[in-house]
Amino acid sequence: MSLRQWMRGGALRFLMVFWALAVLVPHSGASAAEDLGTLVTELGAASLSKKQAVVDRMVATGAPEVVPILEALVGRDLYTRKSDGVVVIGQKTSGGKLLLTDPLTGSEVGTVGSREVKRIKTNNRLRSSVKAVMGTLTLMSPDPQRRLEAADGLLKSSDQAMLPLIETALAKEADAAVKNALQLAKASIKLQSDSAEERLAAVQSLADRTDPESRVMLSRLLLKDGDVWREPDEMVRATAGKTLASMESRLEMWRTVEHLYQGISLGSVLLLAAMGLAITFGVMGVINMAHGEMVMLGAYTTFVVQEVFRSVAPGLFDWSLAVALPAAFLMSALVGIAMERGCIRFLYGRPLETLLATWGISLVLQQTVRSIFGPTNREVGAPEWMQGAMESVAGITLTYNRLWIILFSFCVLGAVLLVLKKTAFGLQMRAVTQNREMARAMGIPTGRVDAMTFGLGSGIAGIAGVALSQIDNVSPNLGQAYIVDSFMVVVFGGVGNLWGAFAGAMSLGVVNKLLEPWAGAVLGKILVLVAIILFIQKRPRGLFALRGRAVES
Amino acid sequence: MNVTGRASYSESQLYVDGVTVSFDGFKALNNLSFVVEPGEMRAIIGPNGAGKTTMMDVITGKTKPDEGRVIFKGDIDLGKRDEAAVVALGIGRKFQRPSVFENHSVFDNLELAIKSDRSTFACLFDRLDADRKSKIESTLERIGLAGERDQMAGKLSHGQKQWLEIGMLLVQDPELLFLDEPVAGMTDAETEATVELLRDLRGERSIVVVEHDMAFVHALGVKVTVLHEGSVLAEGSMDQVQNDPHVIEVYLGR
Amino acid sequence: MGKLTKWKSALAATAFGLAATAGMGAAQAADTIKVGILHSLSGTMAISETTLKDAMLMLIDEQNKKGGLLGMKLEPVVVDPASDWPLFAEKARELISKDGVSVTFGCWTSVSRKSVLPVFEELNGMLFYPVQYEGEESSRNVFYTGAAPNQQAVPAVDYLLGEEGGEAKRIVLLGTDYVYPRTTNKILRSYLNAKGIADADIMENYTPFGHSDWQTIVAQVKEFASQGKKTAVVSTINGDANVPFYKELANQGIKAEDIPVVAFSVGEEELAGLDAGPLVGHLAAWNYFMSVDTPENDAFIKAWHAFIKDEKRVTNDPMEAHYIGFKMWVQAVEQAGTTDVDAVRQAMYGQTVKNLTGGVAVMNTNHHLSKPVLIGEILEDGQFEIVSATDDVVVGDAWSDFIPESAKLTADWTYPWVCGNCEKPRF
Amino acid sequence: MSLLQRLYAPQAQEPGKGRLASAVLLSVLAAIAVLVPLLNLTVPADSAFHVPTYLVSLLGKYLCFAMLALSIDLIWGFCGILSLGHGAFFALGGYAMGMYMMRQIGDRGVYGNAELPDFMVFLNWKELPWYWYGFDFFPFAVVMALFVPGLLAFVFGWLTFRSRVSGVYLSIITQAMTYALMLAFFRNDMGFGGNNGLTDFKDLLGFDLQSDNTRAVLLAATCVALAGCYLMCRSIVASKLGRLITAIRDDEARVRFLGYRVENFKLFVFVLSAMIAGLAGALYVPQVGIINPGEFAPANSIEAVIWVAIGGRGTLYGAIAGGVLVNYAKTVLTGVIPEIWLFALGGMFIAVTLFFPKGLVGSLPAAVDWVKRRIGKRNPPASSSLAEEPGQ
Repeated sequence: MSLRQWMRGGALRFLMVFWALAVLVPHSGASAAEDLGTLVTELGAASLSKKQAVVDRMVATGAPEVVPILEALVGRDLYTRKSDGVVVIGQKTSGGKLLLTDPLTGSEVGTVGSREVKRIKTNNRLRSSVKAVMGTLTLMSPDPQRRLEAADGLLKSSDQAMLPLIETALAKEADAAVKNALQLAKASIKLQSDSAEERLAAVQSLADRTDPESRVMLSRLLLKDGDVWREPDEMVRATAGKTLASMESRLEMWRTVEHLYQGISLGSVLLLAAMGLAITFGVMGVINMAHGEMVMLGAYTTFVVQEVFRSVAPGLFDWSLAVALPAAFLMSALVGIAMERGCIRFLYGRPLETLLATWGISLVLQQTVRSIFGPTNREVGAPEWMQGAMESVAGITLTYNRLWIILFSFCVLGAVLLVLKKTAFGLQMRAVTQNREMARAMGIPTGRVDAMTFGLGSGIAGIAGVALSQIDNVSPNLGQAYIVDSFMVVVFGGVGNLWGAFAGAMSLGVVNKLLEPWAGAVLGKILVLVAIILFIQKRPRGLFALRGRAVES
Repeated sequence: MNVTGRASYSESQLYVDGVTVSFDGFKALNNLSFVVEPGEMRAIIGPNGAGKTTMMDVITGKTKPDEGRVIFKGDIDLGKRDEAAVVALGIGRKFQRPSVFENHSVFDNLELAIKSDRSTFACLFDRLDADRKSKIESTLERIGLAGERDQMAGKLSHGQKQWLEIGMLLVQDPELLFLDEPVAGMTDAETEATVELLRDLRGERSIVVVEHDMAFVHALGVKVTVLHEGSVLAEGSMDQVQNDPHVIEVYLGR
Repeated sequence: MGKLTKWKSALAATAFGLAATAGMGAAQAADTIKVGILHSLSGTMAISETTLKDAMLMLIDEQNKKGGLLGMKLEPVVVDPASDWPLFAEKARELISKDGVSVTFGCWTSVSRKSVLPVFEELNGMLFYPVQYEGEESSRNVFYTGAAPNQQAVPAVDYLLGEEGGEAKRIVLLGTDYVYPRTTNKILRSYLNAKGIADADIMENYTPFGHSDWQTIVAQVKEFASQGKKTAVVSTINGDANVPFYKELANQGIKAEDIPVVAFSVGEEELAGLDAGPLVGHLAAWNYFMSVDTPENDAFIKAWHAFIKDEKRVTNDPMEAHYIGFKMWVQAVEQAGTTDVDAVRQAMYGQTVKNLTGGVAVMNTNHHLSKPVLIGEILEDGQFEIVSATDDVVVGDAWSDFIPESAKLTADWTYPWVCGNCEKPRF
Repeated sequence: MSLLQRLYAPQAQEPGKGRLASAVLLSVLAAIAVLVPLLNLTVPADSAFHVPTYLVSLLGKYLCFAMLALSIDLIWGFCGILSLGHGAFFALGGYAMGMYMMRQIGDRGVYGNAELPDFMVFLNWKELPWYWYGFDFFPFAVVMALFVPGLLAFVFGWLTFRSRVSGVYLSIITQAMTYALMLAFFRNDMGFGGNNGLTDFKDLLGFDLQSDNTRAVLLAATCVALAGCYLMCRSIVASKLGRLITAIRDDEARVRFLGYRVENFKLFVFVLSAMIAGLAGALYVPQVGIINPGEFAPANSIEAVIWVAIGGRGTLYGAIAGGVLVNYAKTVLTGVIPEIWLFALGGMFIAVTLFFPKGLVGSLPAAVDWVKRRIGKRNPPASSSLAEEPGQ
């Protein structure tokens, strides 16, 4: 339901909007309502700094048509036609053209190319204030998302006159997030009250929170303009200071949680990148320098799959990753199998030579991708459910894409473990890597198992590429960025052990993130590398090394 | 079966006292104790996994014991020393798999092994003197490889490699020699020659032979220690241990 | 084999080796004018520089269609310095000494420019450097067609501090740890101090190249912004690190209306690599935006699409810099009637070329351009909407007024100064 | 007996081909050291025999890379330690020399500050950090170019070899070492010029770096240093210590049970190898005119290992040939086929691994034998094996 439809929905709503508009603009009573048409034309011609005043005057007319016009302005859909200077609303059509409608009547007035009209410019400040105005108009919208935006707008404008509206809305509101935002807006408005008691009460109402917005409000009270306190009452200041301090101390704990989360998230990225390597390098002993390129191929496969979705079924775009996953696995696995059959199988028992050959392969793969897709970054979109973040009440942010990647990496780990432990292929694979001769004697097709194992490792790298495309560049250099880290994880965890890779990735991720706020990103990383070097002295075979005679020989 | 008493430990060549080693909970050696007398030749037998190799690892400084001590020549504790220090004390070890330097000539193998200053810079400027050279030549005769003097060690037959390795130990002049399966993979004739060689060495130095080949151990005709699950199961002459019910159970039973 | 034969074979090998390498110094054809293109086509910088190589090929192609220059065809000589800085120097020397190019267009990173600088000065070559940079340099042999800090960073901060930009009172300076961000931020800090913003209200943070995990830093920015004062971010984050940075920014819900980010290294090309939807409203400062609506720009974009055979490819600021630089060089060569470096250099001063964004760019005697400064907000489609533009062109400063050691220096390569870094004229 | 005498003393280890290759190599180096400067400086530029300055500095660069390859071959080919971090030693040597040349600029920098290098001036450094002291003196800088890489190798090796870290574990942590150093040197706070590194050098020992004379002398010096290092490596390889490190490569446990402290021998060779790499870096920087943290990149070290493999490891001269060959190919390919040269280079790496496992130069003796057999020479070749066959 668009705002326009909703606006036209009934007289009651109309009245409400009118009332909102009336209270919103205190100076509206000063002059008689102006002609909206003139104002719209004026809006089109005004310079950026003058537009605010025009918008205020438009609101003052109280005409219901103002809302769709402002909505178009904020959405950057408002244009002036170059030929005659008329202001129109433009909607993109599938052909790249613009369908123009008259802002006052809503009737269509033709279709033009994008160079024939000129967009009416807005900037952050203007949009911010227009959104605040619109907030009051959409507070009763049935869509919780719109109500949330409205509440945020109210918080920004923090207008005393809105208080009754907020109280009414609060009483009816069921959605927790909207309620939360409304309470904030209420506190914010009350903090501007003339009565020190009300301000004190507002400060106290914030005591249980730790979110950034309430901290901004409280900190503001403690600021000075020149020599004058912004908050004149000392009692209110003292309470605000105390409340803020207790917020900070509670936040300290949450920050540790946040750092841990970030560490686990970094760890899961490392785990994804390293897991394939734990198989090709750890289990098969191939120093696979082209591992990063397998990851890159996975990311590019995602790009291609999404391109197909964009052109064939844009409505199903949110499902593109579900298709990209198996596609990326297959793509990388096939390239991996081709690599193994074409080159690496001649080099078993000469691990250092595999380094040389796979380095060559990685150069070739990079250049191939560069030739096909060009050297620039490619856009890989995020499906709806991976965008945004979960804002906890405590004020820490858990982004959805990272949350999914953590879950995803655990799933992949579980799946790989299952394949290795529970399937016939896994059994054969372990047999071949432990004793090739014996395995062959028992009739296991060692060549095929080698190829499949390498394919599995590469395929997992491809899957990692799908995940990495959500947080990093999709460029021919993508793989290079992860190869050193991947080797660190595998070696730190203990070669040939998936749990080692898991423990290695997680501990490196968490340590890195705990160090970062204290030492900075660069120094933190250096410290982690030095720690790895020292750790290997203590446990020359990594974290999860098997100890004993058999392993050493 | 009781372990040789404390009385002999001060003048013993080697005294292993209650050594325990475990790998991730698995006890490879379990309170192992035995004594080797000076000049004695001893055979140690035991099924796979009895702890023979781990025992040698502990004595030669590769593995540190979790419990117990290893005393050399009555008063030297080997438990705190690394391989090089143990070798410097006069203990030599031949591996189960013949390990010689395959990319070096037979002569070079012996030259690298012969008793000399082991420090880095001494090696950089070392030149072979006449004494050492003649010692190498005589050892070559003794192990029957004089004819292969300048051949790459990698080109030797399996048995020849075993002998070369024994030769490499001999030029070190050790007081105590550990030989891990010295006749594994040898033809009968080669085995016989090896028995001759070892008999010849008898009395010169203490020798511990770890072996699977019962006929060979019989032929040596020396005191035998039987290991099982990391401790001594039986000790005595070959005939004695062969008739020991525990040994029979371990080797034949189950 | 006797001793004699041994020596013979040794000599033969030597001779062969020399012949093989000497063969590289092949004779030069005289019927074309060679133009060197020194941009990385592989390695980390290929992502940005390959486009510039293509842009140069297009410009040369167009010029040839117009009949070339001085009655000769222009011949592009493309080499790949592979994002390897010493290799830049080697390739520069190869272009000048071996290929005999008359002019070179190239480099992106400061370090690559620093690497080739001695070569151009030694061999008296001519380099056009098209990227915004930290300033603090003026070489007789380099023309800087990108923005100096006063043509990009300072106007951008002015905007943020001004009413239109939201009157920011706290500034976060985020950058990749190398010379350009360090210098720019140093200039900005002293500029902000002069504008009354205390050091306590400035946060500075540096990350390594290609930094991909921005969780902590974005959270820190949020935290810094929650102290009650309007906060804005000035980003000098370089290349590869931008995509993960903006993705994290979007996901942590930082909206441009709350904490605007103004970037100096993010243009159309970088935005093409990500979904710009959540970034709408964040800012960039450049001398050129693809969205600028002028006939020159339309023609340029059309030509570019025709040349690259891809309607989706974007144009960006360094491409315009090459466009201006190349046009100026062509005009200077025509004026001088020769491609001789010294003559062309003299003819370069005061050359004017119509900007693609309107107005006229002038080459100054400090080898920097006068260009307009534009500030744009990111749109949904990865383009920019200009929200502020300087009224007139801004003269590029080689030496910043906000660094004490540098403020006293003057760059002027005409008489009587003839110097890139002097406190008083040479003559 | 001196080291040099011993070099030519017959050894069981040394089949004739090694000596021939040495002779060829040394004469080529001598010829380059004498002829190239001569042809560059005395022959007029329009003569067919003129060697352009461009080639002089290119050759100098190749030879420095060859020296780096030599140092890697010593440790990898003979001692079996695959270091993927040798670029770090090379870069450290380069930085030492760069710091000296930085100090030589004096007040000729853009800010005219005699006390501080330019990058410190514009980053507001107040005084020279202590670790820059002494770099005004050439001998000190040269000593540091050897000492700092040596010290790093000593500390790193002492820790690592004592804990018996070996094989791929060692390779990967050497990579961690150079990666950490790269990140550290990228930091502007370190005081080494950050990403831009050290550049804008003016002169070396008072000689203008941009003059042809200086370039010629630098090239000759590089030839001499490379020849010297080659001879030294060769005599070490031929000594008892050399045979011992080969033995360590082939069977470390056996050497240990012969009573040698393996870690000390490894440490010796590692430190020596690092110092050669440092020297190579120190000679490299004045010839290319820049040193920056990019030299620490793990990829650079891996590439250097590849030069050795391409040339043929365990032969010393093969490594030198590989270093020159691959870099020459890179020069040519990036100029001739700039868009697709990576295909060619990558393809070359793969092909050499598959078809010439002993490397190009390492396979030469076998190829010569094969040709000889085809021609049907009357006398069969004395030895068909390689000079030093690498083990597993």
